[in-house]
Amino acid sequence: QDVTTVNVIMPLPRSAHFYPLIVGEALGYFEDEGVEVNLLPSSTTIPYVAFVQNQQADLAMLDPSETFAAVSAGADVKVVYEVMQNAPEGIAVSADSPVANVSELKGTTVGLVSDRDRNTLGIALGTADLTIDDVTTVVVGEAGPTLANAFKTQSVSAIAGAVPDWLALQANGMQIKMITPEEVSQTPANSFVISASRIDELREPIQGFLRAWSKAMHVAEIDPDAVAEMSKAAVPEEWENEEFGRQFLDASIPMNVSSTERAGDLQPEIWSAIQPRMVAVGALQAEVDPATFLDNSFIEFANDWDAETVKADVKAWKDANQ
Amino acid sequence: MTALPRKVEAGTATDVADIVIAGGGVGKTFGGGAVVALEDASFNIPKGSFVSLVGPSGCGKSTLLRLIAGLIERSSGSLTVHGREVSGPHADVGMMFQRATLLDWRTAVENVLLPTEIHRKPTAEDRSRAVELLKMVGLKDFVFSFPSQLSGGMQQRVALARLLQTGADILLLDEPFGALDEFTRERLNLELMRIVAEVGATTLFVTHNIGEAIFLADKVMVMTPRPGRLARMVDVPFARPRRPELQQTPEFNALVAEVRDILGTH
Amino acid sequence: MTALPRKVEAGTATDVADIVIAGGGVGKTFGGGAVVALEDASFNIPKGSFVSLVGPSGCGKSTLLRLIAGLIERSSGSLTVHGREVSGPHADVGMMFQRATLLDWRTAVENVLLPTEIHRKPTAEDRSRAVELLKMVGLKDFVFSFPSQLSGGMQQRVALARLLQTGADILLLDEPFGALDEFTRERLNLELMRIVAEVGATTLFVTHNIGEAIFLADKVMVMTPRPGRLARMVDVPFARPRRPELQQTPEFNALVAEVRDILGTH
Amino acid sequence: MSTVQQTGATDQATFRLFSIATTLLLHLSIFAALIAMWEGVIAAGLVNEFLLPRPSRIAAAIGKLYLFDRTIYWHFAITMYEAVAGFAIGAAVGIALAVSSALNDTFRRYVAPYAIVLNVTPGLALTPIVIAWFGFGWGSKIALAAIISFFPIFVNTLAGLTQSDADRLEMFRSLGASRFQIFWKLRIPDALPVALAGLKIGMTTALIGAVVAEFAQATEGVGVLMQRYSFSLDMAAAIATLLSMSLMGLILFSIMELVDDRVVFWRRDARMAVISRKRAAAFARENPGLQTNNKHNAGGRQ
Amino acid sequence: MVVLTSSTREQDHGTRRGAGSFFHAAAFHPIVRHFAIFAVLIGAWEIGARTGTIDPLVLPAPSAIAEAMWRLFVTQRNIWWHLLVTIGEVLAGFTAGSILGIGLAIVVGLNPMVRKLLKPYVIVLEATPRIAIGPLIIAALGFGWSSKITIVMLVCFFAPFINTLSGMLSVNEGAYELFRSLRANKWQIFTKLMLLDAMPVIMAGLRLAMASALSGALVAEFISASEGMGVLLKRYTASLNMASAFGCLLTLTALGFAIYRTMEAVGNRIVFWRHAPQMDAVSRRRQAQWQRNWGA
Ligand SMILES: Nc1ncnc2c1ncn2[C@@H]1O[C@H](COP(=O)(O)OP(=O)(O)OP(=O)(O)O)[C@@H](O)[C@H]1O
Ligand SMILES: Nc1ncnc2c1ncn2[C@@H]1O[C@H](COP(=O)(O)OP(=O)(O)OP(=O)(O)O)[C@@H](O)[C@H]1O
Ligand SMILES: [Mg+2]
Ligand SMILES: [Mg+2]
Repeated sequence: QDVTTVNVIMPLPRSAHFYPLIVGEALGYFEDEGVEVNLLPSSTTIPYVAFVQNQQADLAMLDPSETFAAVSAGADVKVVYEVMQNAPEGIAVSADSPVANVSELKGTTVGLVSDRDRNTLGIALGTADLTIDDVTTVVVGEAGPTLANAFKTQSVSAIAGAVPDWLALQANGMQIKMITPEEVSQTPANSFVISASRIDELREPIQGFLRAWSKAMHVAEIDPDAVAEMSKAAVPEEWENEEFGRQFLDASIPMNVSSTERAGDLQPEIWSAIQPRMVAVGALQAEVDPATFLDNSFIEFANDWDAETVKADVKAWKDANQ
Repeated sequence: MTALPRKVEAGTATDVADIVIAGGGVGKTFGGGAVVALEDASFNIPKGSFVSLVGPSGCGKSTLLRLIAGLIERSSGSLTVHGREVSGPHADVGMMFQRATLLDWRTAVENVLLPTEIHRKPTAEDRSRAVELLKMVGLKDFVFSFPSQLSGGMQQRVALARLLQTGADILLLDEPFGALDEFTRERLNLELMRIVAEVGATTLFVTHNIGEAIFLADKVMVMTPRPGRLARMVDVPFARPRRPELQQTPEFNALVAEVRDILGTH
Repeated sequence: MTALPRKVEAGTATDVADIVIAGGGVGKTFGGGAVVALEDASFNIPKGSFVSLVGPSGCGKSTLLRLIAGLIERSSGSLTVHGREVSGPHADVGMMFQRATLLDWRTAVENVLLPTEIHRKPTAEDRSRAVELLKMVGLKDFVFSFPSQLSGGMQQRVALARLLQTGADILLLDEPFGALDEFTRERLNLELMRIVAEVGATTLFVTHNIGEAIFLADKVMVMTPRPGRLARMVDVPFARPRRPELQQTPEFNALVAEVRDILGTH
Repeated sequence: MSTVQQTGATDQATFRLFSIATTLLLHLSIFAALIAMWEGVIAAGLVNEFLLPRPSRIAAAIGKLYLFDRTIYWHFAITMYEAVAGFAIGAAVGIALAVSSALNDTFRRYVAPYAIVLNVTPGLALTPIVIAWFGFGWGSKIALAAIISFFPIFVNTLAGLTQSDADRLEMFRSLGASRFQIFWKLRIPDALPVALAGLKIGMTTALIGAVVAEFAQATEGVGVLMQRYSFSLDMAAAIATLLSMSLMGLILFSIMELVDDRVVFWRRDARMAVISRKRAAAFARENPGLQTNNKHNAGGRQ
Repeated sequence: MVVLTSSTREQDHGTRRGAGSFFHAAAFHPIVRHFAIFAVLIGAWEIGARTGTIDPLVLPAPSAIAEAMWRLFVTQRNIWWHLLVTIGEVLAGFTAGSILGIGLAIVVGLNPMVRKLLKPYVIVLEATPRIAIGPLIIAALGFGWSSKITIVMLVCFFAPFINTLSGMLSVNEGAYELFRSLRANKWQIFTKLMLLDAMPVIMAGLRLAMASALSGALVAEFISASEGMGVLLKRYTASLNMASAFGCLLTLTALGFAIYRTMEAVGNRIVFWRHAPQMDAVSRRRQAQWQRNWGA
């Protein structure tokens, strides 16, 4: 059988954070689709879109602000699958912080995980009739320890970022409280994006990839312990401290499991809803019709599988590996 | 023979074709003209002749040698070697510098072999010649010593051996025996004469020892103090081969006195 | 006076208190004993005397000077300066090296001022003395030139001026005039004698010029070729002050011949 | 090398002018050719413009950044400040350590290994610690710049300080010079050429340190600016910012080259004559009574 | 090596002869002293961590790091492969970078015209942070090995370049004239004179390059990689497992230190003429070799 390599560019190396990849590989789902995943974990100053367009990557995982940036810059790309529908961007404070909502941030110093979280903060402050100029911002960096230190020493009153950013903190026992305003927490998802010009060429392998991904995603709902075992085998580094590994996985699962009925389904209303606020804070030049960049033609195929078989596969795997 | 200015005799009348080095009003200034190192030097050096160059310290002897070797560019005048204008370092000229300039990372014999290496892969013959030359200059026991393990005079002798290894037919020697005792110097004078005669090399020899200058040379070129000029070309009439005893003869001493006089009056 | 081995005369009978430099069986080997540079040298040098050191190239003259200056450690024997064992560089000794060792980044006069700077901030007087010394060695026009702008002999003269600037009362000179013409050399010989007499310095002077050695010295120390040993200490009986004419006298020439003989037979 | 062409003064001036003109011309044509090639490659669609925008766009972006928006100056100044301050600290520490090591064997033996350890530890991996210790502001950028720039300076200075010519060393020792004096008057000048090479390397390294730190975490500086532009996919502006970093490096490096040229004058024939003249004048001023004349200071004679 | 020894003649004179037997007593053997200093440092660090003066999230306790390293190397053994990958990148990149740096310096140093024209570009390249152009290189060369090695190469070519160039340009003038008088061509002047004359400085440049090669490999792996120490480090840092992260870091440091020291030792051998004792040995060796090949 012919195996097609799919080059996927993502921010992190294999991790429980994206457990569907690990599970899919462990259960041979990608193989079944005739697909081999070549993961390109990258953190570059060149946007992923560039690699999609020059064909070095077939599939890129973009966070919402990256997606909007790509779209408004006129990059001809299509969102084909929403990977993390439950990884909202937001504002976090330490659990014992007196700050209870965004309006109390006025006049304080707020940390940004990265410079692009400025938008999140701006939008959040907007809901309390504040602007970004009402607070002092400081970028605290994505690196774990720096962020942890900022939380611990409370050198900033709050931190704007996305859920994955504080996952490790929580897994390490740091208590965090979200103060994201209601209307902001509904943000579009981290999603898989491909080049529009290559849709036909890539349709088959990508469809296979997405189906494997969806099936693997479902495994966590059947048997999280099996997922834990698989991820332990694939990434032992995250399981050196069993406690941490568990917490980390437990926090990752709900982010990965789709909240839509069909796995990875696209939600144009959410992509639309956020846009006026983004335009208001200047993060977006003009509103874009989601139809121009959402392509749900892959979703059908991606969900064309049977939950029972997956269940059987997991059982078979457990029998073989325990 | 062209007429030469400043009283410098052009030596015996030789066929122009036999003139190996010819200078016509050669001048050299440094520092944009501030220091005149050499002024208006005109001379002809015939093939196979041995010319000694004497003159006070700082009069431009080393400068003249470096000009002839093509290491520096003259500021004025014309200078030809083998009939070609000198415009850079050229073949057939071997030079021994006032300072020994040995390479620290090469043993004595490897230093001697350097000129050969520059032109080809040294053969067994080249090597044995290098060792021979070192023996000749009295460094039999120091063939494999590094320069920093040698005394000042020994380093000079290695440099001499290196010069002879070049096999060049024009030899320029800048105070080669300055750091040698009389006996070693005398021995090396004889050896140098022998080799030069053998090869038929044209030699320009800078020294401060007037006796040595006369003993070795066919002609002695005398220079004036700064600004350096050629004062006189003195012919040395003694027949060759010369024996050390020559230096005890009255004729020899008369010539020494004459050259000393020329030097003293300038 | 202690008995000295190997036929070396200890010079005239002087009070032991007046002995400035005393060596007893001094020896130096290099390379873990492979090269014997100096063997069993015993000598006494009285205060204020001028001793010349002659010997073939590589016999250990520079080595002896460096031992006395405390720059290298002897392998055997005892060596005292002013009655104290030499165990490192010490004050009161000024040395002029075989190579000029000027500092490239200092002008001539700044090089001359270096010894002063080592001990104190130079005064206007020091400066004018430095300029005077440069004039004395004939470098009036080159006071502010950098070493690379000077000829070989000029560099040596700067080094001499630097030595004299130290004001040390023991002077060690290693072939100081090797690169100088006879006239400059003669002039500087006289100047050196004058200054040494003025200061009352004790001087050890290495040269290859036997005439120069005798003309300048109270005693001439003659060394044998490798392994270097002291062969003889020859007394020079001529009265001071000495005039250049001395060198034309038969007594002088007889002594030159004697020293040459000693050198030749070893 | 000392064998510079010596022709008449006017000839020389013309020659120099001519050679400057030709070099400039050559430079320009090479540069133009490069740009044209680049433009062509993109025009032909060989390279994606999100990767590398065409030069004309970048030029437009440069115009926009420097003339229209003008926000870049602030960031430029910040990064420059971080790099220079880091370099200053790194150089001070590097030179101090090199000097102490050269003066004291024991010190060298016990400190050098730790200096090496610090250096072979990748600076990038140190960023989180440095940020945790020096805060989110300029401090951590300066610290990282200092940490990674100190080592080339240390290594080269030490290499220079210990390579003095043996003969000269003996001369100093015979003068009874103290270690300290040997140091100031011999080793330092002897070390200058190599030490300056180290400072040149350190200068660019400091800039890199500052930018690396800015990439990891910063609120202002060209590193942030570049990230900001590339996140918003304004690649022309991002590359323009990148070029600003290069420009900054070029400026800093050129300053160091100039310093090198001035300091190590005895290796440059032309400078030597000038210095010789200057010293003569200073000497005459300080010692009014002294009559000296010097050939090499009579430069303007002809 | 230049850096860590003083000149030949100075050593000739044992000025430190009387330095007292106290320091030379067996108990104060250098290794013992080094170890003592090291132990004190580690002890202070451990105490700092235990008492909470040092935040373990910033700098974990030595004991925790030791434990983590035990796990990485012995029980879990997951570090070996990553380490191998990184060593491969470092060595390949370092070799390529040194060749590039020295090669460029040769071209530029031997030809003043090329120097004028090329140098600005070299400096621009150096002054541009690799972390910023790394992605461009990846874009050009893909995500594989070649892009990583290229990044390492670009990171470490500059020190050898600058040092070789400055060594070449400050070559002994007398010797240079000698070569010119022998009509040596530029290549000969370079190989037989400049290269050797500049060797101490070049060696210093190579050591600097070695150190930056490690950083370079890490930068490259941070930008994009799925294996290598950078990936491991990133994984541990991201999961706030700082003890293991430091275990990785220390491994890299130890690796760098070992390579650095090896290079220093090699450098000492190469620049033998600066060391009196080595000179004798080399002299004997060359004599033996000569006699073997060409007779007495
Ligand atoms: N550093 C050294 N290592 C090994 N051998 C050395 C060293 N220095 C000198 N020698 C040896 O010691 C001997 C004496 O050397 P020294 O320099 O004292 O001679 P010298 O009498 O000054 O000769 P010259 O008149 O040629 O200067 C020589 O054979 C030389 O090879
Ligand atoms: N590179 C230079 N820059 C400036 N002046 C120089 C340079 N080289 C030589 N000179 C000057 O040129 C003059 C002649 O120097 P040269 O070396 O030819 O003398 P010389 O006859 O060889 O003397 P010596 O017998 O002392 O070696 C001197 O006055 C010297 O100062
Ligand atoms: Mg000369
Ligand atoms: Mg000597």
